[in-house]
Amino acid sequence: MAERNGLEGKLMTVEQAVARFVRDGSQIAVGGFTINRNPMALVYEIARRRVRDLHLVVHSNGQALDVLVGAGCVGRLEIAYGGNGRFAPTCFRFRKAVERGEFLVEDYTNNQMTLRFLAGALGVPFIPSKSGLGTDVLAREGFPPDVRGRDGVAPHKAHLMADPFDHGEDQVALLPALTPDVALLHAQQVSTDGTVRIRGLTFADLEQCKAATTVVVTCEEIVPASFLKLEPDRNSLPPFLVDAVVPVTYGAHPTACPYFYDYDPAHLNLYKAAAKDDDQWPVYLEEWVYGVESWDAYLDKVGGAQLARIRANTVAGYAPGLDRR
Amino acid sequence: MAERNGLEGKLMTVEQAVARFVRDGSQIAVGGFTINRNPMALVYEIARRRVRDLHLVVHSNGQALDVLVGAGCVGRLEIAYGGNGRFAPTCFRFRKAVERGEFLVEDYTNNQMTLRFLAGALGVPFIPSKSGLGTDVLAREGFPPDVRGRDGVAPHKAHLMADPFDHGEDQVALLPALTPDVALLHAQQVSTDGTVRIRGLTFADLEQCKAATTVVVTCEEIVPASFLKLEPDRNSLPPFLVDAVVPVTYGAHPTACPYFYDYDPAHLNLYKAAAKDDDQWPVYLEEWVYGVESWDAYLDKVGGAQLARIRANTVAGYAPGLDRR
Amino acid sequence: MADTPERATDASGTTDAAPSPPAYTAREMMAIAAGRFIADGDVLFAGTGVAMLAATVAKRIHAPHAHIFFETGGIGPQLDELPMAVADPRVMAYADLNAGLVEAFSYVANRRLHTIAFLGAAQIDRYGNMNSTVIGDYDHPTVRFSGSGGACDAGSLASGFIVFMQHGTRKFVEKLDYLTTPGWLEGGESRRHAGYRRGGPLAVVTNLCVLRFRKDTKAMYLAERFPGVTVEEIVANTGFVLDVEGAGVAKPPTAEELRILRDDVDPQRLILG
Amino acid sequence: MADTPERATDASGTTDAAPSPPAYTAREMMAIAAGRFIADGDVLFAGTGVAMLAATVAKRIHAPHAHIFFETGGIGPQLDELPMAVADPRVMAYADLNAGLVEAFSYVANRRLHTIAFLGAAQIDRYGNMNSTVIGDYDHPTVRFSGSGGACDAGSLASGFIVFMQHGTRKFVEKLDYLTTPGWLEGGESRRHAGYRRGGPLAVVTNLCVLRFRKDTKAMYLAERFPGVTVEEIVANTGFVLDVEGAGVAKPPTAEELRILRDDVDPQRLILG
Repeated sequence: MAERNGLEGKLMTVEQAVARFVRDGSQIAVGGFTINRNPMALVYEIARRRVRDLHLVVHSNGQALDVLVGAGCVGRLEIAYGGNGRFAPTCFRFRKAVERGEFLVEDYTNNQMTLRFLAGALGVPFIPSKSGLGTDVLAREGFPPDVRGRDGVAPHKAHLMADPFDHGEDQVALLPALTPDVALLHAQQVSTDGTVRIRGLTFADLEQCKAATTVVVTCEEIVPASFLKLEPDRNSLPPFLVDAVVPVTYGAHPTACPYFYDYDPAHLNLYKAAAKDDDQWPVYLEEWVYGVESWDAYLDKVGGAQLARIRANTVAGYAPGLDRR
Repeated sequence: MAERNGLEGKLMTVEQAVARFVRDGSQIAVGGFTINRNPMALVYEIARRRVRDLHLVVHSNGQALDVLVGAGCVGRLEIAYGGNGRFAPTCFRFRKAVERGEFLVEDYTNNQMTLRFLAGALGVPFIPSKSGLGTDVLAREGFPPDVRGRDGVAPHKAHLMADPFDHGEDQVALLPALTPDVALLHAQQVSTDGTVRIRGLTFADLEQCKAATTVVVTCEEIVPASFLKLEPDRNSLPPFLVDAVVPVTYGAHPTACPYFYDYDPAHLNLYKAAAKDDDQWPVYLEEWVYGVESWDAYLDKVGGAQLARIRANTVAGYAPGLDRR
Repeated sequence: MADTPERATDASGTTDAAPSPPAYTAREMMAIAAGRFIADGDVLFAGTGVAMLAATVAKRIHAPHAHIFFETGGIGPQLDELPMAVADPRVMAYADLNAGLVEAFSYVANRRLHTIAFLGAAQIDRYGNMNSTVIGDYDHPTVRFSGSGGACDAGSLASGFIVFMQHGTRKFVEKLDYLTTPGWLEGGESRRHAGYRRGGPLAVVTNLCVLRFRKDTKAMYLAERFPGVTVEEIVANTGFVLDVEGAGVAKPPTAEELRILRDDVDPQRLILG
Repeated sequence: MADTPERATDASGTTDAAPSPPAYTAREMMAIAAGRFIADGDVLFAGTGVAMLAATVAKRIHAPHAHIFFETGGIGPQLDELPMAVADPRVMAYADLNAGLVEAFSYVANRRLHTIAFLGAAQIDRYGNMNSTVIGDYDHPTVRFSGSGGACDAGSLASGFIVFMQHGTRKFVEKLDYLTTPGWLEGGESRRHAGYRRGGPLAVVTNLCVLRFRKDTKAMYLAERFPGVTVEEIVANTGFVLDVEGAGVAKPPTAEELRILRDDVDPQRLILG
């Protein structure tokens, strides 16, 4: 098992990855779910570069969504849920921006968004769903007609049809496939030949990466290919789907990266206080995003003791007894 | 982690499992793929019980299919591939039975059958596919009109439609979901609370089990629930999908069970010689199926030395250097 | 109301002559009342908050073979600590298996399983339809909420669902601002005609009472008020005319139910407050 | 013909003045000729048999970044030993990852990947459509084959495919008994009109020659005969009128190609015979 370096041309910094793959107007799928495995180091860099008019496609997203929205990077959003569980039943900057009409929003459900990514991954143009019949989720379009049918926006939100295999009695909604320009992912491990291993819940990350044109992965560590190849059942994505690999320790902070660290309740509460308040929000952005010189500086700001507190028990996957109030 | 015995009411013998769940006319999905992880102990018992008119739904099946066909158990078959790789480019009893018109056959492709199980697992009535447009696979129906639209047979083989999200330019085939009565599976491990762990390739086993009404699992070993719960990422099916658990060592023989044993080339060649020959076939059935008194007797017939030869290297998953000619 | 926990001052709605029942909060009563809808062997689609308490208490008391799972893919976790979100790593620890959303929703929809979901919302109407998307016009909302998440999916696909709500006229409304999660739609057979093969709301558990739905019309009615709560109070807090015919009084939590809830399930009082 | 390996008696079709080229069998020539169609970075959908030899040789010689995967879900295996079937446990050992069919076909269809499939069949027509289902009437076949397996899928979804066939008039036919795997259908633009967005046969490699398809009509033509094979022999073994205009002679295997094929890829001669 030669350790052929298959990362040649893929290994890069956060700055390089964002500069190369994320453009104004790109359609971006964001990995993770609310407070778990959000690709935050990439998100901060996107915000720092003042990328504009992103078209985000997400199921349930929390921290990544809220920072991107709050930094003014988002022009269109297809989404099922914008919240952070008990830290933010509705994401704060997301809520304000929608109420102020700052960008276009199209609502779907978690199952619908996941199936749409699955359709993209399978290479089919749509997929049927039994969710949302008779609800406003299917009846109300959030995107206006003038943006539809181009730039990666489906011409219709959904298409109702009778089941042709059931004498037309059963109703289903066809949902358009998603094929984002870029999928951003934070994973625990990438091997020296570019194989990705995600540990814990995978959410819709695999479908998103298979549906996307480009896949950018940040990871906690690079490990020998021979190590991941000993247990291929546990691996998540093959090298040929991965375009950029960026090692960033704590790259999902303040969200969790199971088996490495828990979410950071102190930071999420600090975030909450700032994001709720229009005056405090620019201060937070300056202090934690724009004004941060390097990832080392970011980790120093979080602090060694706090990183120690949130360190995951490597068997349980989270930090038992962590004060989460 | 209390080892609560969640197998109560589920743990049974092969005889009990088949008697309880497999009936004349049942629609059966068979786990594995050609020469890998076929649920052979269950197949032999189905043959011994002279179950008739089974409606088999399989993607690529080899050994299980051929024994069930050869024992006269099959009345209808939906299939993508009936072969055993280099041991049988076309399965022998399958080939003869089709040429003799002994049962009804409906041809699909591997991707189509897999997507049909996926649709059943997702709870949607059909799924789109881009495979087979303009081919006889979509144009020719194998099942006659009089069996269609009842007893778990779809009213049409497929339904062509224009993509409503693409101004009707793109064509897709809708394929009817499969929801078999029973999924038969051979897995490496089941825990004391009924969780299933499959190692190596999973084929369409997970989709088949999620789509089925009843799931019968044979396994190489029962392991403590606490063991499987230490690495839940590696587990395959939750306890609430499993109806019967039957520990049968070498339960997939002569097909492989990765990390436990390889396929048995000697038996597959012996099988080939018998299955090719109408006179020898009843002799094989009598010797290896009907006349075998117990699983112990079967393993004695295979022989200790041969079982030793095919034992898998527990890291590689197969038996390196095995004479496979 | 449950945010400023209310002590139940009178639990004598039952005629039980046993030692005087322990005091408890409305939130505790909610968790325990909802848990009583769970049957052994049910497969429970859990959210966080009170829903998780209900599921966990029920599993530890009368439904030991119930299975809890999360839409994020955490199937049958041990839940040594309460999750703060459905994506909390605590929903995966020592689980039966860890998967993703495709897998989780295939369990919600699985026709052979009796799946019960626990849901909440900003608004509910008399047919149990719910809104968790916006207040005001959808295109120009005055308040934006999180959106469906998996709520619409669970309402669409599960065998049934149970709703947790704080009782109030702005939450129990005549007309939703946006229909996120399908209940009985326009009542009667309308849910079936829309294309659903099963499911629908079974009960609404509030800080005041348990509401259910009439078999024929599918309209909401008061099934049980909690001890110490009057019918008038419930009616006054409901924004549509509520059918209260035949309403009873809920059995208060037992000492055992409370002990398990407080000591085993939420000792840090992350949700109980 | 490759079952009774034919020694190439004359490899002088090239004007290379290097030491006289080594002897080789038709099957070796097939594997190496097909391997030459593989570009570095291609993602290869492999079957067993000669196809796997072609993929493996190409990867070890001129396409080190090619990735091999199997429809069964074995992605990027090490292939220390040759598999006897696509479900052989050898297709999963020390792999990049092990998955299942849903995943494997999502790679075949993936629009960002250049996926090349290797296929075989019982019959092929002038447009590269193939039959691996029946000989005779579908409802009453005289010969039944295995069926599509993943062949129709790869023919439908991959960026392109390469066919291995033994040359003969019963295999290269005017009309297929059953169209299992779509080639260029009726030629011209018919494949695109049927709903395919990409793909189609790139080449057919036989024991005698390499055949390709005209850009406009999509009809098969003789691209290169193998050294020592005459055009007449090829025409006589083809059941339809074959376009032979401009046919060249294939470059014979190099000593290095043969060494890798024989010593590294199939030392047990499981497939080479």
